Amino acid sequence: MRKYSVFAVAREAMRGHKGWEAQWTSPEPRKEYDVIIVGGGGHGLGAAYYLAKEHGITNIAVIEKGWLGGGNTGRNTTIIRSNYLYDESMDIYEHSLKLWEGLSQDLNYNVMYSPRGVMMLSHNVHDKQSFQRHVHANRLYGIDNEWLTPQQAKEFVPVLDISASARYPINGAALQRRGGTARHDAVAWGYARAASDRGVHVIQNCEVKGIRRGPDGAVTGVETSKGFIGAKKVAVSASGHNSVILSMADVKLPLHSVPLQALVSEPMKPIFPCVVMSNSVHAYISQSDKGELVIGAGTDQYNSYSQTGGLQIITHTLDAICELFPMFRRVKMMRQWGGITDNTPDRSAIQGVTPVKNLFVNCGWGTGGFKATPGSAHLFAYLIAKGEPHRLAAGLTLDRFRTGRLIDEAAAAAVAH
Amino acid sequence: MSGANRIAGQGRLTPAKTARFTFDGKTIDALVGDTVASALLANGVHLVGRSFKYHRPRGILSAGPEEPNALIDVSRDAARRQPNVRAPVQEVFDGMKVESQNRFPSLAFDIGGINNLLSPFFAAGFYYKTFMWPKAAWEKVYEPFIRKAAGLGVSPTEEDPDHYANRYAHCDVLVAGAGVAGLSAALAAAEAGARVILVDEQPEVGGALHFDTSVKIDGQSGYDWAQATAAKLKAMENVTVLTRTTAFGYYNHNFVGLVERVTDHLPKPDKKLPRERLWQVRAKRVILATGSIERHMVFANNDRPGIMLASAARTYLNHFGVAVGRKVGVYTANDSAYEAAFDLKRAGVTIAAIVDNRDKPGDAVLTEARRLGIEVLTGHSVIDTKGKLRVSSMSVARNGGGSARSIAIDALLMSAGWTPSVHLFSQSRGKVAYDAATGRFLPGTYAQDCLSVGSCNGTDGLQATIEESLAAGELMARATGNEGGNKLELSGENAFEWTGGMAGAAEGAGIDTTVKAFVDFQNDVCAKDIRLAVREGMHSIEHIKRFTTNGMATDQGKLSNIHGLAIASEVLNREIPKIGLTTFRAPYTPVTFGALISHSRGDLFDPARKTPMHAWEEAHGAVFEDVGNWKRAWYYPRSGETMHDAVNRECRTVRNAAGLFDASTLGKIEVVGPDAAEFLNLMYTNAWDTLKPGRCRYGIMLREDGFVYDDGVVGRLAEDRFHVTTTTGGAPRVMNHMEDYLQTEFPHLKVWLTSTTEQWAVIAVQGPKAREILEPLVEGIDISNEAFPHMSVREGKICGVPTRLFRMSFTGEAGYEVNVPADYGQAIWEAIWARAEPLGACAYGTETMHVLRAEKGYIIVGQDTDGTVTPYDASLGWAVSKKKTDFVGIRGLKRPDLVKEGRKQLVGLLTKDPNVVLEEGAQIVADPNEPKPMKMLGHVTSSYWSENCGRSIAMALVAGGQARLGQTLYVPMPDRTIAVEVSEMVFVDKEGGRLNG
Amino acid sequence: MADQALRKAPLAGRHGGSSGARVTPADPATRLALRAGPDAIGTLSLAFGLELPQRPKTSASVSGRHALWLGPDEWLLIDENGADLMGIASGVSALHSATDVSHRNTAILVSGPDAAAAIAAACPLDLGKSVFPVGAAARTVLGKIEIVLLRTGEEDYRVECWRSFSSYAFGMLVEGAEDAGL
Amino acid sequence: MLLIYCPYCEEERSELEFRHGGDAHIARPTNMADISDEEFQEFFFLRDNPKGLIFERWRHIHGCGRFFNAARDTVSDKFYMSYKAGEPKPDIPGVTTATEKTVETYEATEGTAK
Repeated sequence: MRKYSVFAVAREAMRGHKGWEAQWTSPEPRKEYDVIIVGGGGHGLGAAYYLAKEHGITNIAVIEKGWLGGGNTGRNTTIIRSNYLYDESMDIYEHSLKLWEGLSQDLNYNVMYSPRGVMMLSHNVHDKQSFQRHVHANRLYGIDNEWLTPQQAKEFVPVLDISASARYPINGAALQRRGGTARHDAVAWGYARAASDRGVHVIQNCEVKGIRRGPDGAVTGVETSKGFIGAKKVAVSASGHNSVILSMADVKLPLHSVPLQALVSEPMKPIFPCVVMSNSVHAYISQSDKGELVIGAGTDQYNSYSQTGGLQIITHTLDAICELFPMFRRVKMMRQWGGITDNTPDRSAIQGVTPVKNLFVNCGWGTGGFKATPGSAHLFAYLIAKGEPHRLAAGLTLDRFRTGRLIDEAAAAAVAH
Repeated sequence: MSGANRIAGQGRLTPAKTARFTFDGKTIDALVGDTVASALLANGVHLVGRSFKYHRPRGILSAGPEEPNALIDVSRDAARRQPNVRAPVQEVFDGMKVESQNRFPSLAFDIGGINNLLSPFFAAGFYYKTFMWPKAAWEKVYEPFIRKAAGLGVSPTEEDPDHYANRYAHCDVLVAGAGVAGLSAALAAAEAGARVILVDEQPEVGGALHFDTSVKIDGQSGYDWAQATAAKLKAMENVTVLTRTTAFGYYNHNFVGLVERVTDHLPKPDKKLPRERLWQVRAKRVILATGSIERHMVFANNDRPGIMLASAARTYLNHFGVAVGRKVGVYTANDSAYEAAFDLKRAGVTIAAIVDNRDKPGDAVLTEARRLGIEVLTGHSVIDTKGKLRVSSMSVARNGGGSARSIAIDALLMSAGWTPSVHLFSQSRGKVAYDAATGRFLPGTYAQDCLSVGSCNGTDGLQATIEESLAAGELMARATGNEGGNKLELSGENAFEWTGGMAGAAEGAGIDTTVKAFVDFQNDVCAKDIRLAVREGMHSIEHIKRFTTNGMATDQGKLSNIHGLAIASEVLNREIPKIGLTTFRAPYTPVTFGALISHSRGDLFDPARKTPMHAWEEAHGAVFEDVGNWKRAWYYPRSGETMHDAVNRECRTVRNAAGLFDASTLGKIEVVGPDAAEFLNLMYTNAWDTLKPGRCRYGIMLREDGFVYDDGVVGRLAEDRFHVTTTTGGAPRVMNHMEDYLQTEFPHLKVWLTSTTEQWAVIAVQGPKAREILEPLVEGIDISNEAFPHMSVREGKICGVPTRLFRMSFTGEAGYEVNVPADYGQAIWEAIWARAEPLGACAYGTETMHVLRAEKGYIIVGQDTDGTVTPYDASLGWAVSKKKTDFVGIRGLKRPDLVKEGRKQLVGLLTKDPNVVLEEGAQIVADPNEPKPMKMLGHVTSSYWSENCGRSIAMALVAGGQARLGQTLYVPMPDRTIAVEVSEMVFVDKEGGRLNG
Repeated sequence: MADQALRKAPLAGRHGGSSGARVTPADPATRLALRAGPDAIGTLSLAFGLELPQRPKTSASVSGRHALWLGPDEWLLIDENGADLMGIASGVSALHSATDVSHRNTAILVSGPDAAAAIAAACPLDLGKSVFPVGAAARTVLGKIEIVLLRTGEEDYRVECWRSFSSYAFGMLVEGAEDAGL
Repeated sequence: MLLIYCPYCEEERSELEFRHGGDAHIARPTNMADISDEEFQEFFFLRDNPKGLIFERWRHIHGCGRFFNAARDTVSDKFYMSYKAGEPKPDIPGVTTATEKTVETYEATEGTAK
């Protein structure tokens, strides 16, 4: 595959960009693959890439019902951070953040990872206790996360209102400088291109209708809208729809799928330098390279696969945004949308084997799966290749719901993240 | 006066009513009723903005909200500034200030225009392929450059002084759009007696009748009929007509969001008026009469100022009386554009030529064009244009090749046909269907109780539209139970039926990869970009959209989507429906955050709950802290005291004399009924049937999974009546949790729950002098130690007011909690204070409460526990009944990981240096020299300077904590490592004798 | 023996609204959260001197005493004359639960031709004449809080809310009244 | 914003008055103390999370206060019916699975660029 570079762009500019080839090929499925990955989002495509790159497995198909990156990869607010509380979470998110830092170069695709900082606002004594617990835990783990005074926070985000007269005055903030954003579509496309280059089949518009198992109970392949495709291993990473896919193999998961909404404003000149989150007033906001304010709203309360939600979720979020940043009341919402997130009871992901042999699952990333993309994909590839979880993902296995070993980030992530 | 291009006798504005505003500092004379666009055009101003990426000069393309180019910054004053306003939508008012955007230093000379020259490098998606090295340069160099160049307007920087309003509304029939179709439908529904809401985004009803002067309805001009009909509807009690109101979002179950622009057109609005009003409408039925939007033609350099939609030019002429040029060309693939030429010609404008991409236009328009002496070039295309800041000529060539002819023009009108506005239909989750015969997406399968009528439904022809709309209005009214009215009839006639239309690049857009034939004007997406996207493997329309940004500008693809799709279809050689359509998302046009939040700002952002004693606390200098929605007195600093000083004093005073504390925010639930004790047995780990009336007990509530959910003291007032208290933050969820079990798991129990949190003001009187303070005030209760021991409750009176008096303590001192009906709270507090103060007592706040309870090792659920802590972890195993066979959490508690060795347990921590106060949240390790990542044993949950102990104290969750008593552990901080000893949690009065003092 | 302490209502001294909708704090009243099964309704009705309503969204009123249906076994009793409702309830032996909530709630009166529109600024309930006639009552929401709404006349509504939310409710109703009266 | 029929109030009311209560018809074991870890996991954590027909609990928390059950399609978000707590799970004739496509799909990618 032709390498992307400034020189390639210049050369193509001279000849009307006629020389670019397809970023990934769209072949007809083979009869059988070593590995079928269900779900063509960042996690699934990434897992295919790392399987090919690090585990020498290239006879892989990534099967996607719609279009690549059309699920939550292309619908989220692109926040990246690793300042989680529990060891299991820090393991995976910090692993992921380290991969983000070199991802553009690794994929030869500019995913626009931009470490502009993620700031979490503290509004009361309880917030402060909780955030400082994070800050200290992160520091001893080796993750950057620092406590800022309100004045320091305002220096970093000049539009912040730190006056004491606010309904919920700011009494400090936690800042992870390495946190930031990336371009979501580019992540899917970059992985698809790099995987395709290593021989992985990327098959779109192919819906899984069933999971076939052999006499010994192990998976033998998947029934799809393009017919049966055999596979030695099947790995499911279909955010939002994991329960539906896994139920085809009679595996029940501790998940519920709910719509998560987000919105963007009209584009404006740069005014907002980083990502700001506030758990207490339920808001998170950043500004995209195009100039849109990107605002994450909450989840609707009921199970739904509809990719839409109620207006009250949007207005509630904007209440908080405008309370924190009153100058934005005249800014306009340009587009709102929803994605389907699958959520676990402890708001931590599940990655591991299932009761069905050679069937693997990566699910439950809830409202925060984008930031985990490279790390999750990398460790999922390890799991698929070795049949057992990598040390850094060992905490994410399904059995914790039986034993009670929950990774309860729920309290820390009361607001969608 | 109001512009050189205003044609006398044309348009509907009143020449005597003038308004004046500035555009980039230059004064513009306008008429009341003008939009910024019509006023600028009247004054010959075509150059209005710059495009997003290439900074190309842009003019006014449309006469409606689909405008992608003419975006302006409008301000009334410094704080009332709105970026990204569509010039054809903004009505002028005297004194308004309009600025162009996205240009530096000026609109006519914009340095960013260099991007246009560099555009070969800036092909779609180029940034994915470069800017990767050196690694740090993306964030530090490339990205800031891109961000600065992108964006359009400048964000407001001051708080918006305007206010906004909200109205929930309900109706039988909501009609969106008040053109011929919407008015007819609304009329029929209203006559039948239905509750009708009719909305239209324009200042006046009429829709396309604004420009289409050839229409006659019931013998009147269409526009006059529309105004008369609206007047008739407004006079009906069952009808609400809202103009300047956009139906922006169609949500689940016929919930439609409208935004009404109330003051943006007024020179001096009444301060009481909201700037905008959000309407949240629940309609039993919805009729969509949203019309259609004219498409532009895609050809080389189709974006110069002066090039606009044909219907827009008609609007400017017929409604505003403005000629958009003096020598005007027309480029079309549709009959409708001919009528623009006819109207302009009749108004005295020269029509240079009508260039028709089709070989065979409609006969009627062709005949009329000839009659008017207009040159028509059929089977021709405009293959290029010239003109730097305004179009000056067009190159025309016969389709299929041949030499080009240049025709001088000062405006070019174009029409590629009409795109039905199915946005709201699609938002309602209806499925559109592609009509290959007419090349349109039309409403297919409905998902909600709605109907589309008129041109948004693909209905062509005036009479057909009227009949369809009347029928729909009546049908929807009948369906919602309205019996009145007679069948309505209306007759309409118009001069021409329109045929034709095309989608995609016309000839001259060129397969040439250097030609800029714009599909999406604002985002500078050209036909070649879409072809490039397909070449790079982007075969889904969503990929094409995201790769090229086609349709992602502020107009959200109203003009560009169909063209983009058609170009992709051509390159991929697949039919349009096989490529799909991007999803229509709300809002139809952008909506201000202010309107969406409406009243939720300032005091109405979130209720600030205050206790009955708040005013006293405020008057006595309390500093407040937010706890949930509550404002709680945090500490009471005296003159010159720091928080630390105040808390130390309060802590000393309570233990040495007494203190008054406002505990009103604690949740309270009255549990009443013969099975009350049995119910509580199930809800709490403790046993309640053994509790005698008049006694209290501390209870632990678990979730089913065995983790601590809430705690509180429960008093038994009678056999069948309990007074339950909860944490402040936990009150609503505990109530819901209890109701859930009562209603759905234990419905056989005869017991009822009532929240009484706010019935009672609660005054805690704590300390060795507590009894002395209260004794003379209390009537009917013997509060002596013998008659009223620790953990008792009695009902009686205090200062003549009924009270539930608790003997209980969260300080470790002898103490009482005086519950009185809330309206009496402040008076009783003052009465107690009048006795307490002379005895040396103080008022204390939540911080002192926290310190005092920590000195006694009492936990705070949510601070010392975090949803992963069992009662055993918190040393509260004694409160878990061993005899009960069931309670919520009984099974969860026994799961393998909850009974495992080494769980984190709550213990005390004493720093080796007694003067060092640990930071709450600090992490604890066994080996301070271990490299990162370090093994963390737990964290500090509570930590204070204890004035009473003369040292710091702390509580912590530590792995295997109980087994570590006496061990030395370490708390590594950024600047030092603090050594601590694991201890018991009780730091003061370990024997508990003071409780009974 | 101490003197009877001074009673201080949460909205004392507040007033507002517009010519179309006046917003005023109601006088103190006694209130009862009453819960009972169907068997006790007759006895309780007799004791309270009004027929406890059994249809959703209805109420019964007799000379300043109101019984509002809140749920299938739940009523809010309000006595504007301050009668001892707990005392009455304690005399009824039929199985029920009565809890004094006189001070938990406070009430705001909204009156005038635009009263319904004022309330509709923050209340999603359909207040149309046919579905919410005089006498209709319901627990519902007003912006971010819960209220109980009683229509006492063609142009008159009583809004009951918990006392710590009353300032918010009052502010919201005043804004609604100002906008509705324009 | 949904419009939800409350079987106790006997009318449709705004979602703002309701709180979702998770899956319906999951009975708490009467022998709670004695069930196995697996049974506890099944009872407390594992859910069908169906795409299509779901039976779910709602509480009319800001209305009559009652918990009740509803049958709804999780794809269209349309309610089939609501019914009182304690009533048996109803049959929803002819409904078991998803009724419409849920993601933005396009039909085929076989065609190649010219």
